Amino acid sequence: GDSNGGARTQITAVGSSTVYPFTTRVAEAFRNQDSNRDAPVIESTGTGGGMARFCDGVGSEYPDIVDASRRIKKSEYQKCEANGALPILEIQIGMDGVALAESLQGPSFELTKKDIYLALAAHPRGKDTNSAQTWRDVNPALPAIPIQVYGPPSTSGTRDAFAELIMEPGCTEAFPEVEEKSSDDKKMVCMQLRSDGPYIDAGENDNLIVQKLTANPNAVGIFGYSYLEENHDRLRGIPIEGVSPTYETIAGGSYPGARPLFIYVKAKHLNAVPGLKEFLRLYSTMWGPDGDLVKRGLIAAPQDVRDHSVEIIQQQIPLDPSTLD
Amino acid sequence: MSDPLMPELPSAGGGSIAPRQPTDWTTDAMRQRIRKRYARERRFRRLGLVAVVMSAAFLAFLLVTMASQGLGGFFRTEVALPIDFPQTGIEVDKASLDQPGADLALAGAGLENIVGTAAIAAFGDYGPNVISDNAWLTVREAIKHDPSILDGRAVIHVPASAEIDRAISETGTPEAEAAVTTLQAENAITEGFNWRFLSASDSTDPTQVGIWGALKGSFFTMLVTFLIAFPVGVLAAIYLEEYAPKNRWTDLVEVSINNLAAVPSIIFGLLGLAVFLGTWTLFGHKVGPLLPRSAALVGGLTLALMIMPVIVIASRNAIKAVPPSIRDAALGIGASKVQVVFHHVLPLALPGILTGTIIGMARALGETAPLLLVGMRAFIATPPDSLTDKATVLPVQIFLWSDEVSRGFVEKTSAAIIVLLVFLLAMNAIAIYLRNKFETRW
Amino acid sequence: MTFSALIFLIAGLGLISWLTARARAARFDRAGRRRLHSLPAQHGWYVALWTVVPPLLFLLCWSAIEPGLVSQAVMAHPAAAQLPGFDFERQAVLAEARRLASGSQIGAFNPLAEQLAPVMAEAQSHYAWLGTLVAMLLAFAGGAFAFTRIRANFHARTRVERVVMFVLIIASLIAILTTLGIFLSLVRESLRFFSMVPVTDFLFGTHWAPQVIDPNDPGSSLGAVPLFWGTFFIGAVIAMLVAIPFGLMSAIYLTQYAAPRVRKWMKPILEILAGVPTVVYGYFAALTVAPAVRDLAVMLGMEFASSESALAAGVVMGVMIIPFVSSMADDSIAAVPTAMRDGSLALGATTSETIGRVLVPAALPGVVAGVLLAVSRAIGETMIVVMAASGAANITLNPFESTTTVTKQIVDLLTGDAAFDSPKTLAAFALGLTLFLVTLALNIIALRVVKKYREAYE
Amino acid sequence: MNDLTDTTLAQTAREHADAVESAAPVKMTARDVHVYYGETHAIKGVSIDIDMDHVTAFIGPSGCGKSTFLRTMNRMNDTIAAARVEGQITLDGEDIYASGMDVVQLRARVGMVFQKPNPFPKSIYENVAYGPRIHGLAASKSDMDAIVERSLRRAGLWDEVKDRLTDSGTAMSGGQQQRLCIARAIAVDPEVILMDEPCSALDPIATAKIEELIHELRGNYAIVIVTHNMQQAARVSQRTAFFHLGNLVEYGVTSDIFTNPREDKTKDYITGRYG
Amino acid sequence: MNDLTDTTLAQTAREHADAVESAAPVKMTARDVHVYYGETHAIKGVSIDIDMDHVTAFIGPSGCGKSTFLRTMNRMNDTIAAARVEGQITLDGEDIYASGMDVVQLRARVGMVFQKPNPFPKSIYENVAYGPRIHGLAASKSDMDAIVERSLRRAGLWDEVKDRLTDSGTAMSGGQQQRLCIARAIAVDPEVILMDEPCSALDPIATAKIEELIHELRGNYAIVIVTHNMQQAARVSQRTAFFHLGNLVEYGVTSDIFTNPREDKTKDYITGRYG
Ligand SMILES: Nc1ncnc2c1ncn2[C@@H]1O[C@H](COP(=O)(O)OP(=O)(O)OP(=O)(O)O)[C@@H](O)[C@H]1O
Ligand SMILES: Nc1ncnc2c1ncn2[C@@H]1O[C@H](COP(=O)(O)OP(=O)(O)OP(=O)(O)O)[C@@H](O)[C@H]1O
Ligand SMILES: [Mg+2]
Ligand SMILES: [Mg+2]
Repeated sequence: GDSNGGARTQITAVGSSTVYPFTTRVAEAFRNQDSNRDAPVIESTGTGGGMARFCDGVGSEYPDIVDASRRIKKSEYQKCEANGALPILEIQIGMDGVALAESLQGPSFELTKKDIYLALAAHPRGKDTNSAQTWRDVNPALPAIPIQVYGPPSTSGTRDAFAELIMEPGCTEAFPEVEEKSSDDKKMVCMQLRSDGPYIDAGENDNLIVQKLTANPNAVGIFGYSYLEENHDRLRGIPIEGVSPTYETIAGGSYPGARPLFIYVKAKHLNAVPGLKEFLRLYSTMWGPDGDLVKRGLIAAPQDVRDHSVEIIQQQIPLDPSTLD
Repeated sequence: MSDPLMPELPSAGGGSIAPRQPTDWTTDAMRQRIRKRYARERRFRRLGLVAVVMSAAFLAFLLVTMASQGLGGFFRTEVALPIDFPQTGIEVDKASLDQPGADLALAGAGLENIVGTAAIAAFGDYGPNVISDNAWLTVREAIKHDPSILDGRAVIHVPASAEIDRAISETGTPEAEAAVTTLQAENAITEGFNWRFLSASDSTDPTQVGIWGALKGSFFTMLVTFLIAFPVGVLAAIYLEEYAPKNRWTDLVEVSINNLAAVPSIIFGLLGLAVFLGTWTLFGHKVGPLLPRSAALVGGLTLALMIMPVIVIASRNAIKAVPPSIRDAALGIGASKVQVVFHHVLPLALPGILTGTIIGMARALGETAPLLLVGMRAFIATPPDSLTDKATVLPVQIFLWSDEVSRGFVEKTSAAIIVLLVFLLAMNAIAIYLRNKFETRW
Repeated sequence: MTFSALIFLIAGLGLISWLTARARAARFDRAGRRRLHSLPAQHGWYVALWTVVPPLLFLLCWSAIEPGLVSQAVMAHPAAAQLPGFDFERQAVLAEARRLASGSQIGAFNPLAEQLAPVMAEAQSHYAWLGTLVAMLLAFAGGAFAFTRIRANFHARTRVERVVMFVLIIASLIAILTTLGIFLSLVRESLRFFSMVPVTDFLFGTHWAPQVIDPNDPGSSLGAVPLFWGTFFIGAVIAMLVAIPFGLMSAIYLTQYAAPRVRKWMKPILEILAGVPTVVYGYFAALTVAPAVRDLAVMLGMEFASSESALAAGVVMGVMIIPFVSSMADDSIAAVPTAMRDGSLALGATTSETIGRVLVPAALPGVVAGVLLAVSRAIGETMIVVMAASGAANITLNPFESTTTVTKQIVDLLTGDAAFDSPKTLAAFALGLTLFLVTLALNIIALRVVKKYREAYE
Repeated sequence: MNDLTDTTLAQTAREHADAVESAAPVKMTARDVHVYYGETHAIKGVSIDIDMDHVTAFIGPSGCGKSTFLRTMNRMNDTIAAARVEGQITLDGEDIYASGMDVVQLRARVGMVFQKPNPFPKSIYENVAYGPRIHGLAASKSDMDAIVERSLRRAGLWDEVKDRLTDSGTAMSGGQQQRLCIARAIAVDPEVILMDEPCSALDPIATAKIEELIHELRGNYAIVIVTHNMQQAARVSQRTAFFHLGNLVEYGVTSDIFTNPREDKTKDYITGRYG
Repeated sequence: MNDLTDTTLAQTAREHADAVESAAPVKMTARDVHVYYGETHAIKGVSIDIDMDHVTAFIGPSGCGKSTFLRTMNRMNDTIAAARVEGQITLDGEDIYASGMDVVQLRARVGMVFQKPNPFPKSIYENVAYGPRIHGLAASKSDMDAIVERSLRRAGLWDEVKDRLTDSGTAMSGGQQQRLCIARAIAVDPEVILMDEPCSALDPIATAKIEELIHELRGNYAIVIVTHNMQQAARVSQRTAFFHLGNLVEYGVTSDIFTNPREDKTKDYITGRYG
């Protein structure tokens, strides 16, 4: 019945909601260039769900691109392999800043990774429970305000990034003995966030966190940097070890929360889907520091990374599985 | 011949029954009791009124909030942008502008930069922030519409940026406020109804977004949902109430239908994914996917499965409430079972069936979770033209916009909610009309 | 001939056969005995069904195999040898050729496609004619067969009604199939989950914290009890404490006290509540109700009250499902014969007594069904809890504390960034399956209870 | 044969007439009552006095407004949206359509048995106990049992149902349902009892029992009975009202009406010549 | 006095007896029919022949199973879930409980008027036209109008409703509803007509009309009528069956039954001594 019988004319992408705004922006530009092109279809499914679909196979019913807020996992790569979806191109499109922020009416926090670790860990320094209720319990220099931190849910890549970039260093600082533990134990001690109230899992919707912060000046929020930038008239970034989250500090690496963002593309689809190559080329023209994506909150990757990505696109260099974990 | 028709009354049949005086309603105890009953009656009635009023007040509050936030979304600001084309050095072959490649040609000629430069020329360094990022598209359309403007200086009304929009409707950044003041002084700014909002599709730029694509998607999806869920639900209800023998098997069907109503909607998404979009191997052949992903057809089918239990349950109750004497009457003059059902039971049960349909369809219209899994939570920039085209729906659009970084989306989100509610009302109006028409009391 | 034209043609044939068969049966009617077994129109339907159904069934199969046949014909063409070997690319070229052939695309992206387009067009029209021919033959054969069977004492009605009955059974089977489908689509992944996590840990564990899973003892942080408690507490307790009184009282007020015009307007207005998108409720719950609830809690002396309370989510959810209770109760109360009401009023009962003792009991099946539907909806609701309840998995009776629900966790797990084969994500399927089984059990109990208290009038 | 009937009726009426007390107190009055169902003018200016301690029979052809008028007497017409009442009806001198009227008490005092039996879909016991319960007439369970038993006995149903009091009131034969409704109405001991064809579905024996009940109740109550059975009217009533096309054509002492009707219409009707 | 009653009834019966033909063909037969409602044994082994061209009256005290037996005769019992039928009933020699039986056609041939009037909530016209429509008895609109008018006339309702044929069938008086149901049943011209107390809510004139109708129909139909009115049974029927507690106590020619009942129970019942 379907007149397209087994082929499709538009590009399809699935995956992370963090990368979604950037890919959609490129998709829009792609179509603005020529309105006769079929508009790409970009789904926001989360990286995990996206990877699962992406690696289901090759062909018109499977997406060409997956947006990822983390690298592909080895198990996912193996699934791709099993389903004949290899080779795939791994393209880093830039970085996402994980920022801590408070309301402009807030108490003007200045925190360290250690403070954050001690306030939010489920097992601070290996203890069974975290008894800290106010920031002062953590660090006498901080105000006696109840700890209330809005952050992403346990399955979110932003949360993993937060745990890895801020909690873990804070953990080793506060509790050096942890290095002697097994890696699993270390994870439990360093990365597990408390679930007894002070850390509030606020879902995937970052705008909601922004609004909750405005309504509740004593609270702290953890979310993507772009939301902080868009709402700088209401929110203030919280400096960590004296460094405030700004585009420059995150791009330069002095602010601790930055993680790479990727797209993965099936090489086999490059010839079968009209415009896919142009799409990638367009992507590469938009991710520079003065590109359009940065206006939307992307943190541009360093020059060498961008060059490497362009090379991957041009020469269709497949991902090397040995670099995965 | 005293009593030809009836026998004499049996003289002493129930004589054993003690006579009783009529109840004395004037005793204090009785009066008090009646007062209490009346008080209870009044309280009960007031409670009912309170329930209705509070529910309605809650709704009114929601609606007023939405309306106050969303009305701005229906208006847009335009800025008169003067562009001196010859000076920009744009080079395009005017003859090719009615060819299919015109878009690409103009984009390739650097129109975007030209417009940016023109904005700086007209409004100073803040200029590019005054006009929408996609203002150049408007300019492109203008050129395509009338290539002769390339020969000289033209003033083109382009959409203002979201910042300017906000500075006008509420309070924006100081720079934007300043820009608005100067623009207003120059009479370069106009406000008007945002037709684009009703005619365009999704975009990443709040000044360019429109609801038409999602509206059409919702329409197609609801159409499929209704065409599947309503007949199947009603027919299933008829079978279960009127035909099925009352035994374990019907109990099983009943329980499983009731249970389906409690299944989280996202799980229906999993089902839709597996059944309509999955691939199976049958006798060594790969079969599927049956239907294209992200299409209104799949979304509609998935939602139909989701709301079918609601319709079945409501319909069964409505059918059950039709008095048996009506069935007897029709059967008694030789109507067949099918005739009894379709001539009498169904019309009488229709109000209740429609109630189930209304709340079921309302639920389907507002649902997002299952559509995520069948690919409708997506950025789709062109409105669908058929049931199998890639499409998204209003609530998904609302959900996606509510998560957008740009603040300009806030009022668009509310405006989209208003559109959704209007759609809901329009959809229900027919059903409600029919329901009022068919309601009989006996 | 296009597909839709063919459908129209068949429908036309159906109409013609309906008319002729009816006319023929009507002649029997005049000539023959006092009464036909079946109405002329029923004979009409019989013949029309025979005319329409076989070709439609054929077309259904045909549309599935026709593209394959066309492709095969195209592949036989010498130019097809140049087609790329990779299946997807080959299909892309063929699809383009198809679009070129049908005229929906003009310039070709791939030169090979242009070459194949005429071949494609020819093959398509060839098979289209073949399909049309067979369909027509079937229509005529079916119609003729049925037509010859019409006679005065032919039981056309019985046969047509058997078809109706068949359709009815199919319709009710869909519910069963859906149930089965859901069960099956959950069970495979759930089994994978349970191969990693012991069932008992999952079902009876009281600690839910899926962020970091200890690979040695994955069950220790995947105990589902708090989620089920939260679901029950928010959906079946708090939401119902709002929805049942408001819904039932609204229904009663509107059917028994309000002027008919008020009812006519208010009922649909309340129904809007069920259609407001849940995202909107989510925002409302998170930003308006939740802070108010927190302030209340602080006033009550809970210093560290969370702003993500079970109460906020539950109350808003309760409001959303008011129409489920009110509309269904309204309909069933209105359907109780007025004679019942009159009987009670004539004994000197007040309206409220009549409602409480006669009308509501008589309407009980409908009321209970509405309530069950509302509970079901509350249990299955996602967005409100996603936005207004936190992810903190607590077992608490305090409505001011935060709890989480099964549905919120399922959504988080399925839309998150974690890999889909980790116990973290698979837990979503296990949660879904368990919820499914739990509600099934509850429904079985509910069915028993309702059966026991049902009052049938007349 | 008509003459025969005539004479017989008159005779029956006269035989029972000795029971009529001359000056019975008036219990209810109607003055110039009109009832409309939307456009239909169903009752056209009826004025009537219902006496205490008497049985009043309403007779008249089908559709003449007997049931309608009966319903206006305890304001059951309020429940029909289209119905509208004009004029004045009093109970013990009080206007029952006055705004201050306590409708609940009114209906408790003026009981009603409907033309179509309408038992509640509850058990037989609960059907009868319903009225006493809402009015608090029974102090205890045994009290209630006694009331239920007495009411069912009086309605001549006790023997048939005493072993199945918990069965549903709807799973009974037509006549049983009708008697159940009578039992239900008398269980609250109203002062006035309005009965709309209480014996229409009853066999002669059950009819006799109901008539006996009416006879027995008459001492303390005002009773109005609609009947199509002239014999029954003649037997049980002391006053008869003849309705025709919404008008009260004639009203008077039963023996007079049956012996010596003033109006030709009345005479035609009771002798069966009408129509 | 009882003897007198007896005599009168017997006389009436005898007066009408001359109409009885001696050897009428048998239309329906019942052989050892038992009906159960769950536990209740409502009909206990009834065997009876219903003759063509005759009117058969079922009499018996309330609750004895008359309606139940009537319902088994056109399988209306099928609609009561709890009801179970044993034994054999034939129509024109065909077993109506045979598996191949077309119940719909059966019910079209064996029409029924129910004890409680149950008009459809449709217009009066539609109520009557419904049957002819589903059986295709009217070729045209004017045909249908004629059928409706004739049926309503025969049921004695035409004059009352001819101006309001579009009004709802439920907004009528009790007696009007009953006649409407009769009109509806005869509109489809069944071969057997089962009437469950068709005159219970009717005034004497309307009753006379229905009796006249029955008389008129008798020539071509088999008619069964349930009645509590002995006079009516004596007047209209040629056969009488007396039911008691689910048993068919006696069945025979009406004049015989009323003159000379074989069973004491019958005698007691018709003379009013029973109970
Ligand atoms: N639906 C039912 N369920 C259970 N029992 C029933 C049902 N209908 C009738 N019965 C019982 O069956 C018996 C016979 O009832 P039936 O209606 O046949 O009596 P009947 O002779 O028509 O009486 P009446 O003259 O009062 O109408 C009665 O005892 C009655 O209570
Ligand atoms: N609910 C109603 N709506 C409209 N008209 C009605 C309604 N009920 C009765 N009528 C009409 O009002 C008139 C009087 O009806 P009513 O029921 O009082 O008659 P009745 O004297 O009781 O007759 P019957 O002896 O047949 O019961 C009739 O013409 C009837 O059609
Ligand atoms: Mg009446
Ligand atoms: Mg009966």
